[in-house]
Amino acid sequence: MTAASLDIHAIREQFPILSRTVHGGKPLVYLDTAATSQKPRVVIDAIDGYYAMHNSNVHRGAHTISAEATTMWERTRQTVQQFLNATREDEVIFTRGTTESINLVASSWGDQNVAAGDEILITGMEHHANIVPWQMLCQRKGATLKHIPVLPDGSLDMEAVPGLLTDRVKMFSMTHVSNTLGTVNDVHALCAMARERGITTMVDGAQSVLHLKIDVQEIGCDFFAFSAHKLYGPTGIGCLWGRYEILDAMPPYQGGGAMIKHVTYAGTEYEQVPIRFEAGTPHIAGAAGLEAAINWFGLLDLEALDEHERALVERATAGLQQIDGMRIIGTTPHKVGIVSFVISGLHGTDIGMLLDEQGIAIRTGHHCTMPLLESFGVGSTCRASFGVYTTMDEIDEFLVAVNKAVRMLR
Amino acid sequence: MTAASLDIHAIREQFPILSRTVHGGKPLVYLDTAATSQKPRVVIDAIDGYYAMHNSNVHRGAHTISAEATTMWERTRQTVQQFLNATREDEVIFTRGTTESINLVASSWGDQNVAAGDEILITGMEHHANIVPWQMLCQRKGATLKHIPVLPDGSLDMEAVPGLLTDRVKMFSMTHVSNTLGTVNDVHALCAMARERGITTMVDGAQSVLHLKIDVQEIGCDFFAFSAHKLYGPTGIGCLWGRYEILDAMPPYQGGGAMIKHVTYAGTEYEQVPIRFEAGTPHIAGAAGLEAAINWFGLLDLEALDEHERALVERATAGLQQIDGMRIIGTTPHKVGIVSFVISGLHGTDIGMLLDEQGIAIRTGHHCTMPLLESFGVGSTCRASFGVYTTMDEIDEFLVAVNKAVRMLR
Amino acid sequence: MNAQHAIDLLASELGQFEDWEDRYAHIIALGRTLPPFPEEFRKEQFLVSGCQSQVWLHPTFDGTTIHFDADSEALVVKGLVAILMRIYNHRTPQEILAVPKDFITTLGLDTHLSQNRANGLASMIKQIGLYAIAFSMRGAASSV
Amino acid sequence: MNAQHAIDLLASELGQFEDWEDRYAHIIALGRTLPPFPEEFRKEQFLVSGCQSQVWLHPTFDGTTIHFDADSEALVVKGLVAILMRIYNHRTPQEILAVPKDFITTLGLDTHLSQNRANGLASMIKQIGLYAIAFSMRGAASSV
Ligand SMILES: Cc1ncc(COP(=O)(O)O)c(C=O)c1O
Ligand SMILES: Cc1ncc(COP(=O)(O)O)c(C=O)c1O
Repeated sequence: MTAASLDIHAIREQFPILSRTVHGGKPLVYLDTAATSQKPRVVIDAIDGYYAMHNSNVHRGAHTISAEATTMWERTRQTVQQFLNATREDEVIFTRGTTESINLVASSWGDQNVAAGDEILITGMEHHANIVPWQMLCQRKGATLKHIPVLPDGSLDMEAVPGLLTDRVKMFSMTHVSNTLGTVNDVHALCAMARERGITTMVDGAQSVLHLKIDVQEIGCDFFAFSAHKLYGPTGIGCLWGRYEILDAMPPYQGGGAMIKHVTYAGTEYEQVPIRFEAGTPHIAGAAGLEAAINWFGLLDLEALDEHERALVERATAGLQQIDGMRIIGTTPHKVGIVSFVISGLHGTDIGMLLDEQGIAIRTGHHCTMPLLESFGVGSTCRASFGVYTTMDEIDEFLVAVNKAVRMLR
Repeated sequence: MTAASLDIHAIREQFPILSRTVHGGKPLVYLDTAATSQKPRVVIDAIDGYYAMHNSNVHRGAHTISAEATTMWERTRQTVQQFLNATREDEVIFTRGTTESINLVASSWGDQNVAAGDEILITGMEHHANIVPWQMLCQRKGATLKHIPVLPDGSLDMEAVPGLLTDRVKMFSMTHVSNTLGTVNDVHALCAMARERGITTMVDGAQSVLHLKIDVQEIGCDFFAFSAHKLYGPTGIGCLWGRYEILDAMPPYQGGGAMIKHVTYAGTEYEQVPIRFEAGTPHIAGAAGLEAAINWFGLLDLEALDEHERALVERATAGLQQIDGMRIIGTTPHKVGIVSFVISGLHGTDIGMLLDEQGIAIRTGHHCTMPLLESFGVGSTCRASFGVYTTMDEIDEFLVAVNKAVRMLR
Repeated sequence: MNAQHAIDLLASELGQFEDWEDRYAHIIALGRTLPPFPEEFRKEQFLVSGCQSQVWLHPTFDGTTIHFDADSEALVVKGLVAILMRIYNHRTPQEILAVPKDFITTLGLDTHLSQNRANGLASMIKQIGLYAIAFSMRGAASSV
Repeated sequence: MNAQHAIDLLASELGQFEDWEDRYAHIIALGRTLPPFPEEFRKEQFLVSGCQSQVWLHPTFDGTTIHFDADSEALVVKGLVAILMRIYNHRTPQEILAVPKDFITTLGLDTHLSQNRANGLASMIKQIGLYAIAFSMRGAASSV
């Protein structure tokens, strides 16, 4: 029973924002966790505590608070290593988030390893963050971007994969979970197919880290990216994990302080991995918050959470389907707490605005997945997405609100 | 009189970290502001308040808290615009900090505008952040990096400038204030010389924003970069300002969400400036902190601060010069609150450790300016750097502590 | 009726509703009063940029006042467009540029008119202003 | 004397000082007891990487124990190097790898031995461990 192992009421109390109201007293029902998750007190306090008591630049100083900040920074690296079950802590690189992690690989690894005539493979359900950097790489190099088609239920066309994994494919980059559909991809199987053919793989974990247990060794990928802000952590920090040998062979991405061993006007010798990829003063307070977020998240019973999310999705889906002209986009059973829908004849913006007026925050639009939506023949969807704090009651309120909006618009 | 217009005691009370102690009860004397400044309560609270009450992703949602976050984000852009006295708010791009701002220009502008045989000019007192990105660009393009020599007093050899501003120079990037010497460069005059010759200019403002009134129109540069964390603001956020026409002609830097107008597999249409350069979820909480920092800093009397800093530098310099074998690196009168020194026969690391033991945090090392230090024939210096919270008493404690360290080491 | 008068009228019109449903029903109804958008203007260049829901805006200048045609596919947005039209349509460029922006708060439209690209009404107001500047410089009657 | 015994001795030695000055004077004095570093080893490859103050470390393996030569130009760092030598020098690779890291706290050296590239003692401990692993795999007497 989820109620026993996941005390949602107690969890909610840890999130200050969940007690606020909007539009003159309507309690906030936050169903936009896929865009960014809310933050528990312990994460906010970790950031506050860092600034109030330990703030200092890292790596560069011998004084006490600099040593404290550096210790925290490197301890967070270990925390991430354990969170991803990576073998080495120096395989963890701090970035601004998933987007920067993918750009780093597309630029640093891509410029070195991709040439004219090569192919990059992605899936048909990628976020723009996992499309545009590869497109930019392909343009620079004269390479081609291909994608695995998506089936009508929102799952990948697995039968098309072997044919697409040609000799020319140098990189196969795939989302773990679709931010629009909620679909969970079998990244283990996909990476295995690529590995057999000697193809480098990257997994976009932006939407999976907050729902699934992550194990990069088990997945068998070469790169894995995520953002702290989707994992109940702070904005402005995320991670790139990569296999040591691959990272070690990569040239730096940005140049500046910390990432160098020795600088002369004649030339520069770069630092080892991961410092080589962390130019400049990093988001130190972000690491304090990320550490707190991972530790906090680690206390949750992920199985109970999964069960709870499934129940939320089922209830929401069943309720929505009562509405005339309702179309759920993404109906594969293997999905996380995300429900996308369109209602024929009605515009998503209208629904979003009328829900907001009732205190309910959902997202409407293309969710940075234009090509995916095009394959479903729609330009936008309404998306309700759930987190550890989402309750059954909120789903019911959401359904009442959608029905009211539909009545007003028809 | 500084005491009247700058109540340092009242200012100090706003900085929680200044009440802490190190090494068993020794009050922290923080003389490492050039590495990163401490944060006033109002900045910490702005970040806390954002996460606790308004956290949401920006730009993408129609719901209330998303609108609140977006409004704050764009309001911070206006705040930065006013802070820099820029003419347009869309000339302000949010980055991770100075390092990323310079990398963005070196990559996006540089790849487009620099070709084999061209030259990039910098000064001989640059931070690695303003050397390495240009070096990487020169390597990609077959261009050459040149620099203006530094005179023995730590000022630029202005007479060498005209000869170095050849027809081949495409970009002249200069630090406003040296982080190692404290020297303030006449960026207005330098930019004017470059502009006459049609050369694009960039000013690294990392060390100037916390000491001088900034006016990019008056300076006459084309790009200006700074980091929030040196301006009493949060880590992980900074800005690039650029002239609209120049930014408008630049290709994107990173690819991903937000920076696109339309994405298809065939190709992508990019957004206008500045969104084009802000791919992915940005450091939203950082903007809340930066806004608070600029507003807080704006209340200070900069003239009184300048006077106070001069007095601190004078006292520190005079006191240090009493020590046998003392050499101050950077002795031009036109400098901010930074004092670098070496003591003959003694190693900086030893001095740093013995000062730390006495509660005094200075920085020892190359300060990410290896080529500059080489021109002074040293590998590292001890650097004491001051902020709005630094008191005369702290300077005296610092001097006592240096003397004690020297006695112990000789 | 000048712009301020139009705003005052809108304020009392929208202020009469006790609950949000009636208010929105009225906004949606206002959208239905918008004259049909001429199909020949439904071109890429008249799409207000930066809106998630498509908003169309076409200006015609008779040498004195600007006439706008405007439309949106979303009903609430269309109602908000109608509100903007009551404030800005058929006015001289000078009148348009003189409209104080605090009507957004007066009418309780902050959420919708914030710096938010989702419904893009802020972009629409900006675009109206840009047209006003352009026409005030050209002077003579023209369209685009 | 095994490593633990060396640590215990160091703990009481360093623990006897009431104030930090005497403690540091003692650490500096310990540095002066380090045997001179053979100049032929003062090569780039024996510089411990990631230290701001230069720290030199050269190992020689006699088939049973590792003999280290070590040095630093900074006096306090040299004293800390001397402390590490008392713990790690002339031991078998197995003994070296078995030294519990909590001696750092026991000896009150946290600030200096944190993950901090400024004085690089953490890097030195890491490098000592890497040599121990390398020699334990090779077995026979060797140097590098
Ligand atoms: C002059 C100068 N430029 C650039 C930088 C780099 O700034 P950041 O590390 O915040 O990117 C610094 C600070 O370290 C600096 O002092
Ligand atoms: C699947 C997926 N990939 C990538 C991203 C980009 O993450 P971020 O914006 O944090 O860089 C997101 C989130 O927007 C996402 O959902």
